[in-house]
Amino acid sequence: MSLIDLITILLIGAGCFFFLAGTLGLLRLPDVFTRSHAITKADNVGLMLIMLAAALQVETWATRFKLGLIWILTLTASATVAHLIGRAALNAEQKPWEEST
Amino acid sequence: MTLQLAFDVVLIVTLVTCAWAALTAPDLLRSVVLFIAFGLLLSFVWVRLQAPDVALAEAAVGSGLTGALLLSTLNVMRQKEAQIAQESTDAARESESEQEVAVAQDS
Amino acid sequence: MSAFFQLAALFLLLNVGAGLLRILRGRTTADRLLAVQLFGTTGTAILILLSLATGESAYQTIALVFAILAGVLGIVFARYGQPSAPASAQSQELKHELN
Amino acid sequence: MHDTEKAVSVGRRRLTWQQSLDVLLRGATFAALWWILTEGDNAAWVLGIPSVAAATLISLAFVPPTVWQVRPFGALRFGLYFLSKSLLSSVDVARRVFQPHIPIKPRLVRYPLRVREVKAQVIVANSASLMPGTLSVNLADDVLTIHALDVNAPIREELGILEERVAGIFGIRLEERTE
Repeated sequence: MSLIDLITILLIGAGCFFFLAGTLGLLRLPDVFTRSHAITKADNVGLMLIMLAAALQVETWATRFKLGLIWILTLTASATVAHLIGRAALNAEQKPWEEST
Repeated sequence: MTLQLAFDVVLIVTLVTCAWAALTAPDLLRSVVLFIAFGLLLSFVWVRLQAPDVALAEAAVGSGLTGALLLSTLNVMRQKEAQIAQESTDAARESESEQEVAVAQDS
Repeated sequence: MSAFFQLAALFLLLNVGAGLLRILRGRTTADRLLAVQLFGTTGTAILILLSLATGESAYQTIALVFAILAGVLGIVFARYGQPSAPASAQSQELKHELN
Repeated sequence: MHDTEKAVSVGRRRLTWQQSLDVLLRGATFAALWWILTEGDNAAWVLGIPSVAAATLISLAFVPPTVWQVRPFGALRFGLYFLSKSLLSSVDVARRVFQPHIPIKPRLVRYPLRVREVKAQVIVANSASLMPGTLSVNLADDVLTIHALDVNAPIREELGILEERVAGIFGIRLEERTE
């Protein structure tokens, strides 16, 4: 196994770990706002790591740029969607969750 | 080989669950969301069947475009319903006031 | 290597399945929107992994479509996906609290 | 146009040299996009050149040529700051969700923005969503509403730095806050 393959495996492993963190956050956190935190942040970094791994594996520079383009699109899309979800929840009069102590 | 089989089995189970949930959802909005999710999963099926062009069409048209159209249709339907409800209450109020006028004239 | 990519794709598919659970259990529209966002990002990652596993570069184009769709669907949802509630007394109060 | 000496004529409109730079940049961006999407296929340029030209003209019809004020150094600085912070943010999320009792203390925070340009405000709002502990939920009247994951974290300080970095992209100078 070459060094590049090893780095690829590490990157994809880390990417999957962050995806798991995002999903776990989606299932465990108490309200829409906090879930949105988890999904937006963790999934984008997970995707970035997987993209980096893919960039190591593909042959041409055009494909690497394409992967970068996909990542940037997802990044902007999820930041925008997170903002819209937050605003929608606020307009629908959802009170953010607060710890009841 | 077994990994691919496992992927396919998980995919099919999720797909069928999603389809069933979309059909039995209590409100239409949830149905539409599940339909979009179903389209995305179906495009994975096309990928696994080695038909990337069909997968592309499924993702773009079957899931994205149809989903957006269904949502905007739902919105129009809701507005119409609200309008009809408004009109019927207006009509009820009008007839009530007419009756009151009639009662006033009688006495 | 191909087997490892397959394994990672399977893992992410299980994540999507868990997200589906959130759509099924979620009570508000915003919850469902979140699941759509999850599908967009995770779906893109799965397709990239599948393209690495099989060496088919056409799958990357589908990943690109997924990425664009996630944004478009999110915006359409935020626009149409809920009863249009104008800023009512309670939300005004909430905004007032922030001051 | 005031700058008639250096004006270039495109169609019936006269453009300053800065505006024609914008047109050139747009063309270059579309050409780069085409190159990426066709994966560097040289034969595809037969269709590519007319498509790039058409895309540039259509974009000019919708967004008139503007003067670019982006500072390359400032943009690079923002990019590095953003990347490191967004990596940290997911580590932060992972650290929280893997604990049996999730340590969060969420609260809404109002942050009055110092930058006035809408472009910069949108960038601040969107990148705040990808930074540790903050999620932008509303942007109106120069005030950004943030949902903070932990109200005890130094949110305002972080946002202040972010705002300065974003202002650095456009070479905007921010006044000190007078509070």
